Amino acid sequence: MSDDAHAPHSLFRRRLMQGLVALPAAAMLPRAAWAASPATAAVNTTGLAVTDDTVTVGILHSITGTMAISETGSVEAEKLAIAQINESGGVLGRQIKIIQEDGASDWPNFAEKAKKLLASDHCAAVFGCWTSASRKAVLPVFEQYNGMLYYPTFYEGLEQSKNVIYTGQEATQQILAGLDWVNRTKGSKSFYLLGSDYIWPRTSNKIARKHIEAHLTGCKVVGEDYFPLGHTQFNSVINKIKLTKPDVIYAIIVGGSNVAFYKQLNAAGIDLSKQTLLTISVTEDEIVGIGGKNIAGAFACMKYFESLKNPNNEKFVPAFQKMWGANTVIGDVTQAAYLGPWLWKLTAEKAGSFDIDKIVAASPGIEFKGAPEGYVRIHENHHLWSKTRVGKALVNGQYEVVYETSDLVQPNPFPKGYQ
Amino acid sequence: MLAGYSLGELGSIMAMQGFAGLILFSVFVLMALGLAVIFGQMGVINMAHGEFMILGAYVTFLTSKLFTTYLPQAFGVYFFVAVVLAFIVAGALGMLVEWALIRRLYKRPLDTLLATWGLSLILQQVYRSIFGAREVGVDQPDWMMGAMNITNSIQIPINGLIVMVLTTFIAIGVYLLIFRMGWGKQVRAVMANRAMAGAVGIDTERVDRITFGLGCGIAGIAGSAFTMIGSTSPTAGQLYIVDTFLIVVFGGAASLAGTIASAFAISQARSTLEFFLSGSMAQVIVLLAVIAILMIRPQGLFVLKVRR
Amino acid sequence: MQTSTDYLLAVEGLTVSFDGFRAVDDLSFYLDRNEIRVIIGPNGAGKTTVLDLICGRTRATAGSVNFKGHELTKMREHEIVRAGVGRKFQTPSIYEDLTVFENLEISYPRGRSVFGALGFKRDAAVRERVEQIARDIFLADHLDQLAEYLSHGQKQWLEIGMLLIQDPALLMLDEPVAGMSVSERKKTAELLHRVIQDRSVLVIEHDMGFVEEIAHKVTVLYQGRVLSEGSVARVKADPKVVEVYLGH
Amino acid sequence: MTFLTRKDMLWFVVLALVLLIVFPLGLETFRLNLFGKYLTYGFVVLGLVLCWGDAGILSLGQGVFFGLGGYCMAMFLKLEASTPAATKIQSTPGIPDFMDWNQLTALPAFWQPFHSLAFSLVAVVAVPTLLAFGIGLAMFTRRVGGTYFAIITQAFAAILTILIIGQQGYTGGVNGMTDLRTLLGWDIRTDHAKMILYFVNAVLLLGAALLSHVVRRSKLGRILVAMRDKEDRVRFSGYNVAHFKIFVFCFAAALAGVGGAMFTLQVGFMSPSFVGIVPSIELVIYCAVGGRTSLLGVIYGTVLVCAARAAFSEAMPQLWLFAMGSLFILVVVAFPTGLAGVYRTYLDPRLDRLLPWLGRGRAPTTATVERPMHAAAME
Repeated sequence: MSDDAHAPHSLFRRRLMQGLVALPAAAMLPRAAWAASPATAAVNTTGLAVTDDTVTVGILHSITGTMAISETGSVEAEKLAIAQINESGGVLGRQIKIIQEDGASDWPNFAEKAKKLLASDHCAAVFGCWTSASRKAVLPVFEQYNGMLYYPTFYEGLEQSKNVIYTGQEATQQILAGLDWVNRTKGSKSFYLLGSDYIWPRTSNKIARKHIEAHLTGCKVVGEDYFPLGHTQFNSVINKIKLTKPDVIYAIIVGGSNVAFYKQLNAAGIDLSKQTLLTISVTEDEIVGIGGKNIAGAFACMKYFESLKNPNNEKFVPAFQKMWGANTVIGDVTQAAYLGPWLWKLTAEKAGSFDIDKIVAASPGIEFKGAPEGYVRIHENHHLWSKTRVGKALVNGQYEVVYETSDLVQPNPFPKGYQ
Repeated sequence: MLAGYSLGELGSIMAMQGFAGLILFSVFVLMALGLAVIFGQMGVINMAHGEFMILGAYVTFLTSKLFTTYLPQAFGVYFFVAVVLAFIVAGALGMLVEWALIRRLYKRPLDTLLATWGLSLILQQVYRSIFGAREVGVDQPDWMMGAMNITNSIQIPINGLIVMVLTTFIAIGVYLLIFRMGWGKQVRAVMANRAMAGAVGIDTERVDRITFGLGCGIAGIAGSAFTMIGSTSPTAGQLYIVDTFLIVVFGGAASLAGTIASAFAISQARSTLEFFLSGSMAQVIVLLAVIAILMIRPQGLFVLKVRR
Repeated sequence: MQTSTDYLLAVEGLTVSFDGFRAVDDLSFYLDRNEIRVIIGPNGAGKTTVLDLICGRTRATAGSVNFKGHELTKMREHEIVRAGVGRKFQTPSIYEDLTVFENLEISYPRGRSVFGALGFKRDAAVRERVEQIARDIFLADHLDQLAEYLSHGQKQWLEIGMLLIQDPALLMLDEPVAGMSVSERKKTAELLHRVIQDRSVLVIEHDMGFVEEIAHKVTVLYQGRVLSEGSVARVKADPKVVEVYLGH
Repeated sequence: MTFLTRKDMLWFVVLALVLLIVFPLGLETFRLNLFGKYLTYGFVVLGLVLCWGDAGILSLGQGVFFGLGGYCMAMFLKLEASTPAATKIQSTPGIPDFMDWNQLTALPAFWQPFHSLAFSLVAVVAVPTLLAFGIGLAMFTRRVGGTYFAIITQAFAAILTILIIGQQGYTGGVNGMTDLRTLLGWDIRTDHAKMILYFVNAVLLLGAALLSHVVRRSKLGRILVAMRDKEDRVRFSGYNVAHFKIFVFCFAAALAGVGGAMFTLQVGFMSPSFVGIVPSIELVIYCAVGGRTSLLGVIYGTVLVCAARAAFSEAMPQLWLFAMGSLFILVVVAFPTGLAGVYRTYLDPRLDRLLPWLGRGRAPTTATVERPMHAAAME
């Protein structure tokens, strides 16, 4: 699946398009005409749900159950992207039709619905899953039925599948730059690691600990604690933090626990303008529940913040809020979910086909210049090259970007020395 | 882990840790009081108890929005209005549910469990349809946030204090109502012998309905208080339900004192263990200990027979 | 003076207190083989509690209950039953969801362990015994009927039948004729006369006519203690008894 | 004593036809696989019929036993999938991937026996049964019952979930054990394999239903019902009530374990989402919808509710929760005897009139006197 094999082809296509656009006569044609919907038999040789003017994709997220809190934003972003793509002429001249399924926050149910989307509905691509557990549950299904999954969440890494494009960050992309930054700018030496008790926080903290102990000179971890998902009482651990006085609280708490944690942190008199707190799990979405006042001053390490200043984002945010309400906020995962349909469209057009194997082959090297986070590119390991940014939480629930890596950070799902 | 700290530091931490235990204790009592009334006095297993709490939280959310829009100058006191509203709304819904559902099931306590589980699914979806699947943020007035500095090194959370005060008031209220004003006697009479209670002039239906409403209303107040320390989302109520039931069962269902004693024991154990162990292990150990004790002394803790 | 082991049942110093209230207080009495003893006493005298203590339903605070050399206060309920003590409850206690046949069959003293019950065969001996008992308790025509649909009197009979099928050495009956119609009562008296042959019986009963008919001896309980004991005539003449019980 | 009445026989054959012929012919492969998954819950609800319907012991922790059975199977499959060749990119090849991620460098001792299929198959039944025995011994000899038992089993479900998620190095954590591939070299992921597994599952389920029927038809079955009605009377008829409760609780747990193992085989992974409180309650509800005292009713009920859920949630997920919630309430309040009750009240009498020969299977003597739920016993 190296990029080179297809380079001549795509170069040819690009030249051809430039040539066509340059022709005055071509400019008069309706847009769809030059995208020239190729014959269905040509773009679909494996029995996907593609007709002469439509192509069917699946959206698979939890819209009921506990995970609906987090996954709603992803559904909204994917629907926005698809609507925009359809407006601009669709993919290979075909309008995208959506079949939406509810994972219902239940992993076996995700597998069941994934199977339905692939085996029964023959979706050309599926945008979905949020938790690692749901992705792990559907992965064998996608491999067996040879489907294509665009997965939006930042996650622990340690995985790479031919049938998945990971549009969120794997752990090292999100962790290392943030730790370096806090060590460099704040001179922080001691870290207290916190997390919800499941694989993503534990793996992320493991990577963070290795980095702190092996790569940041003179730095140490002074405490590490995990809480069951849904835990709501943090006063004891807050006392422990007070006792150990770490320079940085490194918090990877998820879901409803977040709200409890920050409210209780604030109430315990820990002032985040004095005590450095770095999180990789609180996006703008979570701040709505936590309340800006409770978390103002905390730092988050993400690749995207709603407040990013760039032309793409300045179009994306109003479009999103026009579609889903002026008060809707956009978090890191929501933006990553928005990338999925676009990346798939670009890949299909580069491959000139919806066939899964051709999409897989064409994926490495796909560039999306219109991403709200800025330019991204698909790596050969199916993750994205993207920048890492640090934001400071403000009272109004937004993040102010205080740092941004100068280059794209390479995705490294199996980081040597961190395992 | 306590090596290398000065006595003063340790003293402050101990004080704050003791206070953390007290806050957890208040939270547990508040969670369990409503259920103690419903399960303890009436023998009904209300699996939708958590959803009634979240109803209180949503009422508080709406009240805060109303105050921000129409009475911003009085925002500082909106919380007290919200508590009262939460009690009324959750209590009213509770009475409605009793009338429509629970009264048909008094002879089948295990079936109330299933029916109220169905109710909890419906309520969750109602919240989701009205307020959206995401969490809502409930703003607090500034005076309710942050900590009170007792000394330089001892800080006491203000919201914890408010929960404690609220819990004390409600516990006293329930105590007076159930044990001092004869209401409890009527409830117990109805439970012991419905026909006889009716014959001696007790309006049994009214007693049932008001008792259930009262329990749900208290759940509403608990939900309102929890907006200060926890999350408000359609499914947040589920987080509380196992803990709440265990506290009530551990205490011995009928006695208010038992509920309070069990909340105290569980909260202190959990808060202490969490300080020395990780949160997950602390929770497992406490749950196992509670079950073990229940096995050793069921007769001492189960003081009340469920209505059959 | 006989030693306690000569009696079928020797109750000595039996005491039980609930939260400090002594429902049965230092109670002693002795029951001979083939004796029919009736316990009477005003409400709350502790009559039912005495039966509960003997059959193990309530644990004694102090004292002993000796039955054929077994110390019942240390045994579990089912062991007491297997030792030969049968007990009928005040309200008919039968299995309403099962048929009369099945009610009797469950009481048949065989296959009482889990795997014994699993391998239990309804053979000719079982059927014969069930049918025989059913005739005794006037229910031979009702074997296939659900117990739920029996009349109150028939339910009482069925419960008595469930005891008889175990052929207990000591039969304890708690108000066997309470709440019956006149004709039912007559039949029940007839039934009891038959079943109390060849065994010792401990009966709680209020109905003095019935008591006089069957009792060999009467024990009067008052506030958990023995107030008086002896033949019906003697007890009826006892001024203490007249005062607290018969006279009101 | 006839073991099956003619009517029992008829309905049992009908179920066998539905499971073995109608479903396989009428459903596409992937739907059939889904139905296979639903049928694994059938094992749990059969156990609930005896435990809850007959003996009146409501356990809200059946998911625990289902999960344990599933995990035992998954451990074997995971070991088979974790050959040194397949895991050579790990720091320690030859151990399951999640152990490697959690810095385990050797297979824990309690995993070792799961290299053996025979041991694993025994464990599928034995582990849930032993846990049930322990819980039952502690609870029932202390006479904890009714609502208290229900709440305590629920607490067990909570504890086990926290433990499995917390000890992820040994259990795979919240993700569970995923990426299971072969059973003794036979690829369980192909459509063909799934078809075969479906039939194995269906036959096992029919066998489990027959076994449950045998237990219910024995005197033990009648003692369970008697215990539900009048526990004291049973005790004072010379039975050790606790032993019977322990037995039926263990029986239900063993069945649930088999169901869990079949679930793992057909779905290809096992995760703690099955051990928790919510699925345990849902299983009870399936049982209630089918009719808690009818072995065949609960199987139909389970398949029906699961299929309805899939259909509804494909169309309108919001509506589904309302529908499910209302269904629970409706069944509990208006039809406590569930589908089987509806059958008994409306269909059975007509059937008797239409097909009188069916009734003849029941001899009029006391020998085959049946329980009130006799019609339900196998319908």
